[in-house]
Amino acid sequence: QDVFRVAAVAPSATNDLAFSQSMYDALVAIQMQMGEDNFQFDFQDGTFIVDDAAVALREWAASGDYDLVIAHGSQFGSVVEELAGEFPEVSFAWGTDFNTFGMDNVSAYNAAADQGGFINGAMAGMMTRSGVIGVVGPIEVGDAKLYVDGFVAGVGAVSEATVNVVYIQSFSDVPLATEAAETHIANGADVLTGTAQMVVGPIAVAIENGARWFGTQASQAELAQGAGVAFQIYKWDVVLAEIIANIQAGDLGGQSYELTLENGGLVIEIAG
Amino acid sequence: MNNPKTHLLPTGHARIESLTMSGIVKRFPGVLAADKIDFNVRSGEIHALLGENGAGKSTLMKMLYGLYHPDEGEIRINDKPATIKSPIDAIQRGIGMIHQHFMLAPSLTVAENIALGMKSSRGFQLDLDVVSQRVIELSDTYNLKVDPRLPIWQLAVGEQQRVEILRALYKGAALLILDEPTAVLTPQEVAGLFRILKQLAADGHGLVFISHKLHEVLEISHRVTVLRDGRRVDTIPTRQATRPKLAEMMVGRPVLLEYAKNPPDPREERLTMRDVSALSNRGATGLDAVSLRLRSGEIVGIAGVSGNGQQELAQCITGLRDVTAGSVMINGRDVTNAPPAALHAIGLSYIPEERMIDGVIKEFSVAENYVLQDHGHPKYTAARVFMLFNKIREACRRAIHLFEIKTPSTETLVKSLSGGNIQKLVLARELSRDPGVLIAAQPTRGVDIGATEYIHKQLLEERDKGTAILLISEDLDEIRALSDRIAVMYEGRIVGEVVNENVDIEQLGLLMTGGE
Amino acid sequence: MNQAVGTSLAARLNRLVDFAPVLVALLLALLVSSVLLVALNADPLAAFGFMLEGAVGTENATAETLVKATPILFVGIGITIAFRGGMINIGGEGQMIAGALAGTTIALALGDARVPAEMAKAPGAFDLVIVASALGGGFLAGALYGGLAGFLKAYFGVNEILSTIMLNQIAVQMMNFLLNGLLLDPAVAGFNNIPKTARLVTAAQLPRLALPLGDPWVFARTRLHWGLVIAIALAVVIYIFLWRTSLGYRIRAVGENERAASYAGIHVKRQMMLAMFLAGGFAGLAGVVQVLGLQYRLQTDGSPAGFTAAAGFNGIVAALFGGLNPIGAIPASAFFGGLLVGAQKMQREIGVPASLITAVNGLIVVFVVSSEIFILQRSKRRVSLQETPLAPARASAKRADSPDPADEPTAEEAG
Amino acid sequence: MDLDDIFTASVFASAIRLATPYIFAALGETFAQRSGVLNLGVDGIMLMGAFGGFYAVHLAQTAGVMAEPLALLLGVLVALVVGGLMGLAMAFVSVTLQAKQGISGIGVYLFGLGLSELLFQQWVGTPKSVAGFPRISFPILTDIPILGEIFFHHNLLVYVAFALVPLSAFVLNRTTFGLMIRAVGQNPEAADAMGVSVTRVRYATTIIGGMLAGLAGASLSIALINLFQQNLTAGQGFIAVALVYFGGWRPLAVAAGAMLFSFVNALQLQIKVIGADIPSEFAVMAPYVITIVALVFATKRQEQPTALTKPYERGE
Ligand SMILES: Nc1ncnc2c1ncn2[C@@H]1O[C@H](COP(=O)(O)OP(=O)(O)OP(=O)(O)O)[C@@H](O)[C@H]1O
Ligand SMILES: Nc1ncnc2c1ncn2[C@@H]1O[C@H](COP(=O)(O)OP(=O)(O)OP(=O)(O)O)[C@@H](O)[C@H]1O
Ligand SMILES: [Mg+2]
Ligand SMILES: [Mg+2]
Repeated sequence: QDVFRVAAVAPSATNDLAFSQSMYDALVAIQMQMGEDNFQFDFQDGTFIVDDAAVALREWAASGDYDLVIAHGSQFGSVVEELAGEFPEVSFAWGTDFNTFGMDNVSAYNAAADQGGFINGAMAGMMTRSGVIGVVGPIEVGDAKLYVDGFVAGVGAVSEATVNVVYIQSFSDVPLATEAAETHIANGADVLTGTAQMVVGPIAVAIENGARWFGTQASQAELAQGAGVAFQIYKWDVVLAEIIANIQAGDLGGQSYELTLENGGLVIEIAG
Repeated sequence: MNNPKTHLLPTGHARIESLTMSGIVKRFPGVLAADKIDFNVRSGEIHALLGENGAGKSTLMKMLYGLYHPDEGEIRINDKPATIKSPIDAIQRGIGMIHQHFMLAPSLTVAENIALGMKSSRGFQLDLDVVSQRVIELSDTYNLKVDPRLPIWQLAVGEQQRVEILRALYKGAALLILDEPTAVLTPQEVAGLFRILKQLAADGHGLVFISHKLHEVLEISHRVTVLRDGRRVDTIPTRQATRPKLAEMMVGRPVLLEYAKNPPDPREERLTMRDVSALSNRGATGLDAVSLRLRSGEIVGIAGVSGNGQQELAQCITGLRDVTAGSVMINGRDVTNAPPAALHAIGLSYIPEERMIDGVIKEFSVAENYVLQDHGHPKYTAARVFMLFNKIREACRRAIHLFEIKTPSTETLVKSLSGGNIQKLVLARELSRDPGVLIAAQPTRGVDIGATEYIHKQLLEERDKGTAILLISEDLDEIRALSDRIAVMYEGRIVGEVVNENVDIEQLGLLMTGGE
Repeated sequence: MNQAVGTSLAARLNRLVDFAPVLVALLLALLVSSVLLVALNADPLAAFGFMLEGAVGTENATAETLVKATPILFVGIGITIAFRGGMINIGGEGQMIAGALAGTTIALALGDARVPAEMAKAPGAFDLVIVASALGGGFLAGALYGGLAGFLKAYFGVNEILSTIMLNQIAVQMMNFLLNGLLLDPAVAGFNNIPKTARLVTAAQLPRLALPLGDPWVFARTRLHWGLVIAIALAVVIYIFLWRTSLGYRIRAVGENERAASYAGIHVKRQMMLAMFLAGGFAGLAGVVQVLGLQYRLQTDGSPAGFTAAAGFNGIVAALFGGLNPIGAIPASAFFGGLLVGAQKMQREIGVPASLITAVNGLIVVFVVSSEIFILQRSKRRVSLQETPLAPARASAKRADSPDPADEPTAEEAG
Repeated sequence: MDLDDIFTASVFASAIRLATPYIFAALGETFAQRSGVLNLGVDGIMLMGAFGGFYAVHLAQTAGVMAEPLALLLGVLVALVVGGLMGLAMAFVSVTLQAKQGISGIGVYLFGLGLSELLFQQWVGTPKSVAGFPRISFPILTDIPILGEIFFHHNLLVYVAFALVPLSAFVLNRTTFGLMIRAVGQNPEAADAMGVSVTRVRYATTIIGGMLAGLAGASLSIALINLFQQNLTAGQGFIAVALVYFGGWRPLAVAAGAMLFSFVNALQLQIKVIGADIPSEFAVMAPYVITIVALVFATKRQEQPTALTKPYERGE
């Protein structure tokens, strides 16, 4: 009976090389650590529709089968707030956010994406020859904005290079992201970075034009062969381990957690 | 086959010595359109097919052309059983058809419509210049004038009919079916067409000729088959036929073929047009400074070849086309460019020429169409909002009885009525609105003699009640039978006006074709 | 008469059989989907069992199906009006967003104005003024947004398919802009949160819906809300509007035949705009009801579907499935809602990727819509066998010498 | 900010690239719609074509069994075949089974969206790039200042797309097949009565539409972006449908619409890159707004296929 059971929703696919994959990888990592006999998880991906996620979360919460229900995506906050009130005996975790709504059964988690962003930015600033760096972002919120802001600060700390930032207002529009990257290149950029699952396009552009690429959220080293320099990787397993330990100790939540370079939740992977 | 050459017609088609339909049955939802019909046509023969609206003439012929398939019965060509699955089969067997409801694509040009489905002399590439050239030759030969470069939507109905005929002639056929080809032609054009048909018959073609005009049938055909309510009444040689006899066979009772007309008693002026001009669909001058007066209790006939501004005239009066200069007055009020609704309100009724497009909504029921203008009228609505369908149906049912409209019910969709019955419905609706002024455009086009008689009587009655009626028609017989005064239109102008009593047909014909 | 009973029963059975093609189509779609499932090492039977269970298997499942169906129904009603008026409205998504933006703004503003702070979270503090104003505002905003497409079509000839597709994108960007600025929840401003408004006070929320059919009441512990009732009631209203009022008549007339409508004195442009106005209004209602009844705040992930759950598109499917009849749209949206919710359950239970679900849904839509022809053919055949031919009017017409009715062919003879 | 910084040669080049998939897909849709079939499933077909093309190239290149150009040709073929098959399915459903086109198209879209992603996940896994169609350098031409960058430094599929524009116009307006298409879309009864098989013509155009949509997808996955990801097209198929209306069903005008839309898009990216201080939301909105506004002021010559979305059945 001592199996720890987790259920999680995430907005995009488990292999998006970005946000959803980072959580999926973390759960797999925890399972490796704890063993399949002690840890099992259900994962519903592609729930970019908040109401679909709400149905799943409610069902899991109501079933009483799960020790922890994770809503991976800051759009799920309202749903978590409501369910946590309705099912006080179930433990919830959600992010990226700090808000636990003052409830004892909610954990919130966040990533200090600006930290890795700063480091990436500093490397980029030192690396650029043309003195122009391009950033392709989704919408100007959340860890995307944190990362970009950190990145810009990092560049500024080491160089006079210009950083051009474009938010394309979408997490998933690959063609537009691609063309945004092309536009950066046409305007002289020789280093690119970006965040969200549409960065696969900009990565391809970097490869094709011999530019360097900095990534975040998950490792894109394989895709960015040759162009990739460094990737900030989210290790949600660091905070998950903590949350799980607390739950096993009888503490259902009430805290917020943050991935940082310091606690090992953020890792900079340097491409080989 | 002994000598195939003797079987070839001048057009290159193999002769159809005989075509026989036997025991043909065709059902439509709620209608038995063909009930064990036997019919045959031979090479060299013009076989007329007569019957009231909805008798099943078009249906029978569409089965020959592969558009419909008989539920029962057999078709034999040259004594061999033939199944005709589609028009492609029909065309390959040398059967051609001029369709009652034109089979033309509006945005395509005349030449394109004619070239459609034919092999091009340039392979996959169109040879429209070649087609156009040939069309011009044909139209000169047969005196059927059309401009091959114009798109169909810019043509008047009469011109479209010419295109249909030209196309059939262009393609040629061993057996040619003509479904009401003369409904919108001028007398001159009819005469021209008849010359062609006689020539075709003499050459060994077989022809089926459908018309509601008995004198045409008597003039051109060799045999006549009369249908009534989906059954064949009889087939007789034309020389044994007379107009009253045919009429009686069709309708099942004697029909009045001449009307007694009361002397005119015109009263106050109801419609006044002063120098009205308007553009045509083509953007050219459609109406050119037309002036016209119409008084209560009289019928003024507008004669003219289709496409000379009649349609524009009607539309300018009824608010459906912008008047660019001049004024229109109804009952002394200036209604130039007034919206149709305002015109309805002061007692204008309109029987439009293109009834299937303008006059009815095919997907609506008979009852719904009956209140097309009056659907918001207090007598049919509660608080002007909720339509009282019981009242509407009741009124509609009365009209159906009064006007002898053939329809299974008030709820039947208008699209499944025959053309003549749709026209009766439009007439019933327009007259029910008790109009002070009635514009009747081609009110009996394509309508059978029984219904024509009925419509004519209604129009005369309406006139005697004091309605001012403007009758626009290309049928000179109709104009002559009903009008008190006749105005002739040519190229957007009224080129002459005569009082009906002392009219000279020759002179009218001359005016219509622009001669002085 | 005994026989009459027999025939009516037969007729009824016959009509039931009409739906057989739909079932066959469903089965075929599931069969094809099974191939995909088997390829993914999943047990198709179990999978579809879960699908059914997820749609209607439990009280909560049924409630979720209805919750899902609610915005689809609202949009579907609107699409029905638009289609009947001859307008193809692909703009449900954008109109939903417009409605939600306006409705949420009103609900928030009135919530602040009318509800004292200490009462804001009190349960049962339903305030009709707030809710009605928010719904009205949502309707109006959606209507104006839809009406814009109608206006562009009527007066500038801009095709409505083009304009509505474009307006969808514009609405999303508008939403992103407003939610990240003017409407941003003050409590999270500066925290880089997902763009969202503050949460509605309880008084501004649509109450949950439960049926007094047991203890506890049925649906008491589900997310079902009064939006469903409003939608169904409005479906009936719009049915009456379209087929029983003169205004509805005018809209339909323009939709079927513009030329005949203008001949009849109907102001064609005005009806076009009205049809789009109403269509947009209903989509707007769908949007605001999602906020007031379900999400209690408006938020965006940058894409339209994140908020609308694609109800703006699914409403088109529901409207067409419903035979462009608002009443028909009710079961159609329930079916579609069940399909979407059930598919999610299937994904959860057997752990197949979400993409499979999307593909299966597509298959079901295609198969079911393809089955209609078989229904149509059956009903045609029935009509041609049952009805008596030719006009009754003829026999009773006042012509003295009309043919003997017995002369007319009858169905018996014919068949 | 200087206008020279905004209207750079690269913006024009960028617009041409962006327009490429729209042109393919919208031309295909123009054929289908001209014959009376509204295919709302374009986006799904694009995705299937994108995946099919990508996967073929990916396999060929990882196995290394083929010369580079052959592998790319194979990718194009696969995209055409996959798109054609999806078009065939759409034709069967909407022509033979007479299903309502609005719904069946959405069904086809969902199917393509789901299946392309599913196959990608099962067969490929995470995004991988392929060596796609390279940019062509023409002797002399490419080196012409400005013009060279705008027109003579694109990959092959870009040129194919633009070449298809006049070709499509020619087929529609100057060939017997085109005449049949136009007639069938306007008045299927008439076409039928003239011995033109409405069914065959509609099948042909819907399949052509599918093939071009497949190619549109491939132009993304093996020429412009060179990888595949779930929902790669991000709704471009729907915009393509809208562009058909923009162009009033005339290939040249449809392509002009695609260019306008893409140009504004390229422009907004450039303006953001060089740091203009307008909210991103409004920048991203601009192409949509301007497309509508352009249509308001454009003179509209339309070739509306009146039988669009109406299944044809003889009036029996
Ligand atoms: N394809 C997608 N569709 C819908 N929502 C998405 C998609 N990708 C990411 N999101 C969600 O959008 C939200 C944006 O919020 P935010 O940027 O604060 O956090 P995030 O999720 O970490 O963002 P990111 O996806 O850039 O990492 C996220 O919660 C994320 O779940
Ligand atoms: N496609 C159809 N569907 C249903 N009913 C039809 C169809 N075509 C014809 N009918 C019906 O069959 C009957 C015969 O119609 P048909 O068109 O053959 O008459 P017609 O003799 O040509 O009349 P008209 O002189 O008006 O042209 C009519 O009652 C008509 O309503
Ligand atoms: Mg007829
Ligand atoms: Mg007739």
